[in-house]
Amino acid sequence: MLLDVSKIEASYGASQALFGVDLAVAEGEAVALMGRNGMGKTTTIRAICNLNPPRAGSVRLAGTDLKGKPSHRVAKLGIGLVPEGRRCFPNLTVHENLVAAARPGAWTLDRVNVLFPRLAERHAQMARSLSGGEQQMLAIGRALMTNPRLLILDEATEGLAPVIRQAIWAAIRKLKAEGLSILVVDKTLSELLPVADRCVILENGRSVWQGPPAALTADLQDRYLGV
Amino acid sequence: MLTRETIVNIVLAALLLAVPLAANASGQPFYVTIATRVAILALAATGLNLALGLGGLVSFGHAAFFGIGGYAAGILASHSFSGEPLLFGLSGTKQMPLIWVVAMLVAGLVGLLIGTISLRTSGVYFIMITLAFAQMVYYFAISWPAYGGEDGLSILVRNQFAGVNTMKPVSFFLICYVLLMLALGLFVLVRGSRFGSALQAARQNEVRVATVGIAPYRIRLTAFAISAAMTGLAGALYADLNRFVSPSMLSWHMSGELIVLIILGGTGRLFGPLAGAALFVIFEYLLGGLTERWQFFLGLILLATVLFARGGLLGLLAGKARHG
Amino acid sequence: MKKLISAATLALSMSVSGLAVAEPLKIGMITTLSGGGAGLGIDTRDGFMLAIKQAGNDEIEVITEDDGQKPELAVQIADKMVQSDQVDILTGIVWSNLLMAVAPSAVAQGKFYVSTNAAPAALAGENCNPLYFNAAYQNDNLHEAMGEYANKDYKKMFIMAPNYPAGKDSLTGFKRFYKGEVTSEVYTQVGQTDYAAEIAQIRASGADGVFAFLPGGMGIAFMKQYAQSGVKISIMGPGFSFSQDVLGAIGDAALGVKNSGHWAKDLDNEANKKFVEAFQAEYGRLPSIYAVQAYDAGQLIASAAAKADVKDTEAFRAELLKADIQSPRGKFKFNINQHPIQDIYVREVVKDGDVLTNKIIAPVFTDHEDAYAKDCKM
Amino acid sequence: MAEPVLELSDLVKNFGALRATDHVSIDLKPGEIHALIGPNGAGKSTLIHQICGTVRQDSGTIRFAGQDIGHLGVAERSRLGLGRTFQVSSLAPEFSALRNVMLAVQAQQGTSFGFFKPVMRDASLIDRSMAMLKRVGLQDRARLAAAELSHGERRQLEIAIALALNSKAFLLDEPMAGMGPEGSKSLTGFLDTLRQEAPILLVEHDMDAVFALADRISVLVYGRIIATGTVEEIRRDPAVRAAYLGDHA
Amino acid sequence: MTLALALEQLLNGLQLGVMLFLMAAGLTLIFGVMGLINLAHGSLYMVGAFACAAVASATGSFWIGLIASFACAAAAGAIVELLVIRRLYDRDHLDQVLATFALILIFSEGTRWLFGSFPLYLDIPRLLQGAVALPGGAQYPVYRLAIIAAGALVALGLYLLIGKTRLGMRIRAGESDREMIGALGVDIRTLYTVVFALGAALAGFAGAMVGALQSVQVGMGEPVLILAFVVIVIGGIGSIKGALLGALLVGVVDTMGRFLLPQVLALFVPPSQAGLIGGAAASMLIYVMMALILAVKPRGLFAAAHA
Repeated sequence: MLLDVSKIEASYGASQALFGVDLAVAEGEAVALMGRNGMGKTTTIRAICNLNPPRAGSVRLAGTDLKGKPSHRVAKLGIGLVPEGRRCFPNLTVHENLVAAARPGAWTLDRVNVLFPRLAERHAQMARSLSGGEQQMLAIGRALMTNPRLLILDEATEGLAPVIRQAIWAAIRKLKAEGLSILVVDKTLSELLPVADRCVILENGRSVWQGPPAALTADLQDRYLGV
Repeated sequence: MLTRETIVNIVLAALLLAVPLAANASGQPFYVTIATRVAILALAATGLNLALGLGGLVSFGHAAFFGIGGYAAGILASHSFSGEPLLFGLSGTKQMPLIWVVAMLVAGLVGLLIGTISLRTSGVYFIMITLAFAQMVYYFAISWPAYGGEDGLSILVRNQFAGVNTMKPVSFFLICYVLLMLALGLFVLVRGSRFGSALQAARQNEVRVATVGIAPYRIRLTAFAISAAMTGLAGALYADLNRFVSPSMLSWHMSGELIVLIILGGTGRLFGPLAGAALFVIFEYLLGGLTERWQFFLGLILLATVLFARGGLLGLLAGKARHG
Repeated sequence: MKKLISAATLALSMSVSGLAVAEPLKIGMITTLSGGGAGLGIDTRDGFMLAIKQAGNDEIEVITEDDGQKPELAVQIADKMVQSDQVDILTGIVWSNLLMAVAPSAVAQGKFYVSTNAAPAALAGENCNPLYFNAAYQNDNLHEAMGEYANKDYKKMFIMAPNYPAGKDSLTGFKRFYKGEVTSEVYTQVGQTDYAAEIAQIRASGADGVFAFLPGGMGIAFMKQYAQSGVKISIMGPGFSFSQDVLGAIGDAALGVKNSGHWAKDLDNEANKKFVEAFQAEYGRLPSIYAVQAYDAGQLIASAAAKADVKDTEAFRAELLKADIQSPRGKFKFNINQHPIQDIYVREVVKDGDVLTNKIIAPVFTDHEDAYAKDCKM
Repeated sequence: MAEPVLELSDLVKNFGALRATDHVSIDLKPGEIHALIGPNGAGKSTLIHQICGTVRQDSGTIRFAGQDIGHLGVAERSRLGLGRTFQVSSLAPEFSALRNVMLAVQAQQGTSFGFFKPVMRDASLIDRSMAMLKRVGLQDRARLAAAELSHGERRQLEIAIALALNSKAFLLDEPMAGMGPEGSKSLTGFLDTLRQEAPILLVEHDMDAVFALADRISVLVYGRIIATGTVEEIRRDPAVRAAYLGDHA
Repeated sequence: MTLALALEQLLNGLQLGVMLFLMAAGLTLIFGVMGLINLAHGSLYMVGAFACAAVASATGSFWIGLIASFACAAAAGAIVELLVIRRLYDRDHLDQVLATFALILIFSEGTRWLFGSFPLYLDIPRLLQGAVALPGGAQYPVYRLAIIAAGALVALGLYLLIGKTRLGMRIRAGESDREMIGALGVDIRTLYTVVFALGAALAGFAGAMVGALQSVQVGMGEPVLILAFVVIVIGGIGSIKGALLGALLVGVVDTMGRFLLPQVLALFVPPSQAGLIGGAAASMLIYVMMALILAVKPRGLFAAAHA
């Protein structure tokens, strides 16, 4: 397993948010992390990256225990994060956003520009002036530039126009085809499920169901995810 | 039911009264003077504590009010001494209560003025602006020739208080002690009042206060002016203790020291300023007796307090602060 | 840490030597031993202690405390010395503002105050006091001397001082004797460190001489900047701006500057030779004017103590007034306001080997009195 | 048709090149719950900030209770009766739940410049505050510091505060966020009764709650209102389906 | 008043401004990136001056001293950051003020311990001594011109460093989102140490440059520190551009005020009175200016987005 999350618990401020989450991502696999709002998806991701270090349980990346490692060490071990809300650096240009934290490897500026031609067109523009979709591309490009082994996308397409969403999903499929391991959160099941090899569902801070997308029946959807 | 903090407070108040009385009885009047200094600094810091502890307003310019209070006392006394009229034909005075009222009024008004501009800002801006305003007053005092400028202003004989021989150290101490206790009482009242509620809430969450319909600016400005007046009163007493005022009362080191007192004692605690002032004066006296480098060690102690003992002295003695 | 404390105790025991004597004359020395002005206080203490040591009187006890150049602290120490230590005489304060905080209330409590340096006008005239002596000078004296000296060669003067009472007194003193034209009278900020704006004004003023009273770091900064400015108008000032403690930091920029003083290392008299030798032997450095003044104050007290009991205020005062000492300054006597009547010289900064120092050129005043003595009704 | 309590007309707000609010006009009528939905980053928060007065609009007007409030400060708007809860709870964390409500009551009574009378012995403050806590079911937690309350309880406390202000309209910013299904359900029931008191502008992601409660829904996308209508109209609107609800609506 | 005098005073104002910028740049950088208010910045200025004076007197070369000032201040900054400052990033401003206030006491007394109470000697290097002619007949010290040039170079260097290098990008990224830059694999703690040391080095460099013009003594950093605060408050805390503009504004206004106010007053009152009152008014002038600016723009001229 590339990523192995076992029984983690975490708190958000004073109140506990995770009560035992298990989840694994194999090399080259795309895993969808699902659940309603407030069930702990983002907290799980923050715990994996040690942005909110878990209080209990363990997170291992390619066999290395991440316990006690500051978040920049976790990133260097191979996790590339595309956070909820994108969090591009608004006061940096597109180009600067991409190169500021880049690490050498297969992904270069040229390849990112090929993946997202829009970014190449806007390389000198400040990130704050980009549209939501462009910011999402930038956030993905920025994470790729660190040459991660595992890409984590929190709310991959939230709040984006349909056309842009298609572009993002296309890029994610491409990355998966190249063998990149992916952990992805998104609300739009119809778009998410075709990409995922496996799904993990959270409810009230616990992982309650795991399985292939095919096994995710309408019943299950209604019970855990339905609107 | 008495909490541990209340007991510690009572012990502190009793100690501050008992030690100088004992010293006086055993013919050591100097310790009375030291205790008076503790009481006055505690009063000044209690004033600051109103703005800083309750309101979260980190004023780095309270020396301005301390000095203004001091100058009010010095100027009134010097005019009374020389017989020259002061302003609009008003004459000076040597009566302490009158001097106190004037000191508080002037310091409060200047506080209102400084607050009007500085409270438009917050955070670091507020810290730096209050510092800069205090510097402005400082330079004014240094270069304005009428009242001694850099040389300061002497009050040859301590001012008077009806029926008390103020030149006797212990009598003057008692006056200061009573005023300190009154100020602490006022602090308790304000803290528990509607005004105090709004002020403390504005520190914890400014948006919340505005959202219930209370304008935080006016609350803070009022608190700042009251705080300035109280520190001004302490300044007037300090002038009488030393029988002397000088611009050094206005220097930014003084502002820093007032904050230090509060933190040493315990931020936001009723008796924090008193505990801090006592600790500070004892440090100064003991360390100063041991080495001329005492400020170096004071710096280390202060640093250690900030980094490792955030509750200050009261935090150590009475446990974590509780909030109502 | 241990080393530190033992060093501190050593310093402490040095300053309270002669502790074991019964019923001694107690002197409280309050001076500046820490902070920016510590150099002056250290010289004061050392000069004073040298005189006490030479007097060899076991009955004199000196308690020394640091005022940190803070008036409030000085007042508190004075209170402590008067109330707890029950000293008979206070001395040692360097700065006028601290003196004004301490001396009036000390004499009001019946204690002697013998000043080793500070000499504000306020205590020299109407408010003179039988218990207040000044062993140094009156603040205006050295400025007056430069005013007198400037009459000789300079028709137009640019004069400058910090904006505080001593600065105003300085320029007033200078103008009291200077007869030529004053082109500008500039007051700088206290503690100012950049004088570019003033130097530009000097350049544009058309004056043929500059009188500047800028003590301590202010003078150092001004002189260094002036030397770089390309302005060639000659500078003069009172002795404190060019005393031994600052010359080193000014460096060669001070060379040739004329300044007034009531003492210089090379003043030719027997007492001075002995003093300079003894001071160097004791402390391994050259004495400054502060050391001399404190030395004389020490001598004065010791001389009076040898003949009268300090508890008999009248008798002790009479003995002090006689000024029966051998001053390194040469002639020394007290005026009716108990400030010195003495000679004042013009000196020039010269290089003595590697060390910058002052050399006397000529006397400006002989038996000079201050301007305030006439107002003193004692 | 009744006069709207709150009416935004043609509101525009730019942040540099970004147009966060693009000619928005919505209103809130007496007795109704008007839900505002839209994807994250669509400009809902900016819109709320403009209504409350923490952000000033570039152009357009905001009318509330019959007057133009576009130029008023936060506190003044609150005093007119605009009751608001926050997306992330915003309370005085060191104060007890009771004292948090008391602050609102004292503001509502109009006197915050009392310096001497202790609030904790002021029955006029305490009684009314306890009554408000009771209405939201927090009476047993009154003495706990706000920081010690659970997420859901803090939400309830915010509503108690809004109630204490005698609000003429409620502005509820994602009240369901972070609540368990139980909590959401009971809160939904409570909001349904709250509308008797004053109309509610409800910003919410929880579609169950929105569809259950709202009389009208407005959909905000890229700073622009793309549709306003009843629940059914919105469910059917193709533009809304494409932009927000997606296929599974 | 001649044109030459006006020109000279303008240069003086510029030079003071440039020097203030060196101080203010470090302060504002540290605040912008770490959100830390550092009162001990003046102490680092002092460290630079003492290092330069001590090394210059030991080696006989001002230039080696100048390098030493840079190095010593940077080292002092890094050590302080590692030991103290990094525990303060998550604290409120009150704790920061107090801890750095304590550092001032420690630095000042420590320096006095090491070097004694007398000012140190530090002279201008031979190369930069003397004055050059200005148009209009006046002369201007070469060294002051050198300070202006050095300040301009540092400003340019900072612009390039912040604007064009990866380090600069990371610094700016850290300004807007500290957690995110960490989550991308940048060691933010080391970055902070570097930034702090850089700010310290600038202060030390300023101290050394100015030390040659003034007296090198304990406490020399405090007046400059307060002026630097005024500068960054005027300019907008966290903004380098604001610091530059604020510094030049304060430098020119202060110099011109000291020079012009007494002259203007002299039209109304006797010269000696004018000197006194003008001097008093001039010393408060920049604070009045600050109050006026803040009354209009409470966050300074170039307010950073957060702060």
